[in-house]
Amino acid sequence: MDPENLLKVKMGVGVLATIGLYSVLYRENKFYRFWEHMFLGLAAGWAIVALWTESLHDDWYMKIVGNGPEGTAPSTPGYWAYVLLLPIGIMGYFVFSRKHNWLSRIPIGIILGLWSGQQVQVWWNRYGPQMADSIKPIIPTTTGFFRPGTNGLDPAQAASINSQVYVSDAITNIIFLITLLSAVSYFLFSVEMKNKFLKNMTVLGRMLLMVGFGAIFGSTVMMRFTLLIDRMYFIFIEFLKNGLFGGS
Amino acid sequence: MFDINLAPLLAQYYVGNQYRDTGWFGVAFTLMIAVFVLFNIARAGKGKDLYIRRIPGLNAIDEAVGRATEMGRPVLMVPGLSANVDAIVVQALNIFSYVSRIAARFSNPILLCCYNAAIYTVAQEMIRDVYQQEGLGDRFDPDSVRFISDRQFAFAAGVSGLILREQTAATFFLGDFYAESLIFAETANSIGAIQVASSTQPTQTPFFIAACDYVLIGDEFYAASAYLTRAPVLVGSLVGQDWAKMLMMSTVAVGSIVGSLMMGPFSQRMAVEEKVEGVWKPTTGLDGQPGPRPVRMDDTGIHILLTPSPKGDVVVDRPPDPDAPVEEAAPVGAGDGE
Amino acid sequence: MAKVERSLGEKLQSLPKPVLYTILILVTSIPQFFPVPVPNLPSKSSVDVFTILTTIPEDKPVLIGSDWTTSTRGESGGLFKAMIRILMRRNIKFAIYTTADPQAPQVAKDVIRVLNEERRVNGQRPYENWNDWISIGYFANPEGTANSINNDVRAAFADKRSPDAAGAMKPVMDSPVLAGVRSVADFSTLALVTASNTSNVTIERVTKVPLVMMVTGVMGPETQVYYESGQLKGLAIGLKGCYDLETLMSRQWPGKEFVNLDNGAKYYPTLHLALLLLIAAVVAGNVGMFMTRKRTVQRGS
Amino acid sequence: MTFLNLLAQAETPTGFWNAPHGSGELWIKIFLAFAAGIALIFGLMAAPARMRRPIVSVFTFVGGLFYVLYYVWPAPVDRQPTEAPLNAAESMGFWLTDALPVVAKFSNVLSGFLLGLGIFSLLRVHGRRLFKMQKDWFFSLVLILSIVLMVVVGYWDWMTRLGENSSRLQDPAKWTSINVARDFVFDGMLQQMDAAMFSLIAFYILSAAYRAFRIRSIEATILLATALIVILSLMGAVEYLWGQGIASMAGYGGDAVAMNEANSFANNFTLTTIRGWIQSTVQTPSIRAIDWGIGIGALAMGLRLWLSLERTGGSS
Repeated sequence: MDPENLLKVKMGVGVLATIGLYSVLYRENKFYRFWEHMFLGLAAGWAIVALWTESLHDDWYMKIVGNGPEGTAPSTPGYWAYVLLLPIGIMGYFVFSRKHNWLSRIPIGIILGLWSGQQVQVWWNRYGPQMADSIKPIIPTTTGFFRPGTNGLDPAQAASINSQVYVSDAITNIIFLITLLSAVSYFLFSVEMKNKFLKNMTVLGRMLLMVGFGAIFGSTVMMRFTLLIDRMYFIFIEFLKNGLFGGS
Repeated sequence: MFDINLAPLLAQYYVGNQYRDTGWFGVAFTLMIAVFVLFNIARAGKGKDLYIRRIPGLNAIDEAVGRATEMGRPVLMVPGLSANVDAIVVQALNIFSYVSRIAARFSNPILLCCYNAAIYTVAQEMIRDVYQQEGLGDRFDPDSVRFISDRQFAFAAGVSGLILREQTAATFFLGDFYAESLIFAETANSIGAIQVASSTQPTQTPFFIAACDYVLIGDEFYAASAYLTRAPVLVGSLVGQDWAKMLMMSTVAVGSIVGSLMMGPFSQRMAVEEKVEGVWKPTTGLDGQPGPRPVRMDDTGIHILLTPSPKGDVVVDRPPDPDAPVEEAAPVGAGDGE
Repeated sequence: MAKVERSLGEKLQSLPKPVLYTILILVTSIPQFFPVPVPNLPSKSSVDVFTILTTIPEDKPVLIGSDWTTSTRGESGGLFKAMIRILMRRNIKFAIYTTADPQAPQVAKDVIRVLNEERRVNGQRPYENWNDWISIGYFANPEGTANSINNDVRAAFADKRSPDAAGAMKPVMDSPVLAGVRSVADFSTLALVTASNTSNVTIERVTKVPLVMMVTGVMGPETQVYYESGQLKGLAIGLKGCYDLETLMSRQWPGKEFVNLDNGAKYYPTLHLALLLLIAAVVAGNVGMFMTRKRTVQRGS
Repeated sequence: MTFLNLLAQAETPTGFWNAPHGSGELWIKIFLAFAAGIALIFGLMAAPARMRRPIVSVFTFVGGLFYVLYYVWPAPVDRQPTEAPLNAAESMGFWLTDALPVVAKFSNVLSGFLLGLGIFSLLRVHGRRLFKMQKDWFFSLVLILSIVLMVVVGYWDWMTRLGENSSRLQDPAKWTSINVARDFVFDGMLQQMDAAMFSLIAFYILSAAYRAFRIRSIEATILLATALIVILSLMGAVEYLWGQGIASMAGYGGDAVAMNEANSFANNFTLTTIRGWIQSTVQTPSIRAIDWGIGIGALAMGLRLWLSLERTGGSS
């Protein structure tokens, strides 16, 4: 089959699959079930392929046997110790054995151990800068209320304006801090909120969290719709308009 | 402004990259949190009874499972889409073993969908454990814990297919969820299942809030198993976590107040020297000439502590490594492809 | 089953899903046949991305993380194209790696092939693989990779191979693109186009090089946090970010020979209608609720 | 320090930990190592029940220890690839830095080995359905066939791309039928289904918003209001018109740009500014708060798992 038609067929199948999966919106039906199972099958098949081609082959097998010389790269020796990972992996397969299923906890244990260690390692990189950034000036350095714009001013003037903390900035920062602190205090579980102030604080925290969630919802909607639009572009423009009814 | 810098005290060069300038603070802070957690675990271990606030979503679990039993329909659980087994998965599975314990007692069918084989392995093991502890080992159907797919949207398609076909009465989505969260939630909602959900991805929480009956926000998820089991270790650790959060809160609060005062209330205080790459240098004024400039937040002690700026051009001479490979100059230009 | 006459309010509150869905399909498909230009004010974070891409030195390569595939081409694809177009116009060499999906490298290559074709048509020099740009390939473990890139980029890329100009497999570090790269700091910037949370992974671990990110609308808010805290130098979010970049590009390169408007311009108008539909639906629901509420109150009194 | 010496630029000296590519010595070492591993399994099978938890704990601890050490152990300052460590402490630091890229791969390789269990689970569920001809057996057949199809096509295609071919086959014009087949199955079907499923969310967002966004409680109202503001600000046209409106009110003849240049106070009321303010003043800290909680939670849980303080599994 010549590439032109092949491409059309390929797109056609894509469109069919899309419609099939969309059909679940109306209700679960055989057509959906067909594509769902094909999807699962292909995905599982691909997982098997990718396991070797994308991961084990380079990260494990080639390490054990090493490379021959390639281009400017001299041959690299094999590091046999990697092979020890295989028996450890095999232990996982004891999970179905009544007697030795505990062995399956060993590979899992190692994976969990590595993960846990990483948490300790990355925690500060992630949260240190966030704390530093959360420290904001909450007292104005001037009595001016709003920060004037700096367009068309000479650098020195602009710099001096930017170095100031205006009343509005201070208020903004205070709101920022209140949000942060009250929201965090909402997540204090072991502190009994007998005190009225603390109680209100956590309630406020929850409210402010909702503002955050609202904003997230808003900006997520954009992407979701974009993807749908892109799908529709694929079906109607790429496949129907340009594909089947050839171009223009 | 005072200089918090251990480097001069310890030998300048061998102190280690991560400790140079104020780098040590981060390590100290992390270790401090570790100490908080471990200390409180020990404390709780001594039988000290510690308080935990009520978490609404969790009281719903029994109700949800109960309802499933009445309807004789299965309970569906998904421990999230973590790429590999991690604490989030284990945490979710801890909650799920609580769920399936109740389900087992009512001999209610369960369905646990796993995103990858490693998760499947753990889940298989944990859930069978539950049934055996309940003395119902024979009632456990290995196929009630399933590997669906390790491809995000294939997984989504498979799970929503299951939800619709099995007509699950209660669904639990706890763990690491991404875009697919809403697919699950809306599908389950369309057949009127009771849903308890939580995602460790803040970005997904609003969708669960929109579509589910009960949502665990943020680390209510981590508090869950402590709340359910009241196991001393978990409760203690939870208290430790609270201490850690309070430490972070106070760091920020104190930092802001002190910093603001240093910048000067209603008038700009001037700084004459600033810390650049770990050493104090005279400042340049706003006009670009050497001279005092207004104090900035990053001149303040706490800020300096939080953001190390180690000296860039440190040179350490070491003996050449006898068995190190000799670096060839990497050939420049398109290689002579033989 | 007996049909009960329902008030308008109740109807508004319970529009059947199939109806909503059908309307959505119509709204998102029909307008695509009639593209119209939309006015736009680029947001600050996108402007920062553009400024960085247009001001980085020509002699230093850019390290690009391309963590997206076909399923998010709507947003990520547009952002990626915009960035590559800018780099190509400035003759900046770039190296692409990915930690998200084994397919990502191929997807990226395809885009570059298309863009090269486009350049050839417009009489510009096509970008040569190996000499002008190189694909380092896929790394299975995001965390570890980010760590080792930051720690020793040569070691991280050491066992990756790529065909050179003559088609012989060579270690990627031999490529002219990466010549003189000793540490990750030798890249002018690390630009990450991602549809997943590899953004966090990278921010947490890569600290030695300025970071610029182009994320999907979903990751936007989460990543915004790091832009605010200065850990990111620039951030383009979703289709808006994409359209922002395209707008800025057409200001910078008004020439006929430059293709500036792409996904952003194609989809942005339709997005408006879809969003309007959402708002309309929400409003309808609430109006309905209030109408029924009123009635019950009247009955009560 | 030859172990883990991964710089591919130069001939790596061989030692105890490695052996030349393709040499008999290497294969013997590999075989011995594997045999030792199997022996280890049998050894563990014989382990008494009370020893089991400690054994697992040890493995877990060692796993975590590496990263913790990597974090706290002084990392060598200004290290050059050709330099030898100055003292014992530093050689440890060197070793940790060298080991990182290697250890980083362990968890993926290990979980990779477990994939078989997942596939086994799939085949058991669907195989049974197929052979017992239960309801929907046909779809199980579809599933199993697609697995086979993808595996065959995928591997075959991969084989054709090994070595020098890989560069040639980057150009679709040179593809053989198997490459085309793989492209068809993978790009034409799998990827398309991904995209389809992903875009499905748009529909659900619409119905969820329609159902849930009712002004019932204060919380719901707040959520709704902010969502609307953000959505509006993402609509370039609306944002633009809004800007014009503000500008004309502020007396700049509806020219938002002029208003901006004139540093008007009214600039604070453009949609972008308002959204920006909400995002940086309320959204950022609230997400950050959640993030902190989760981060601490993960750290604490990490500690508990690493030190095996918590009995994973269904023990209450």
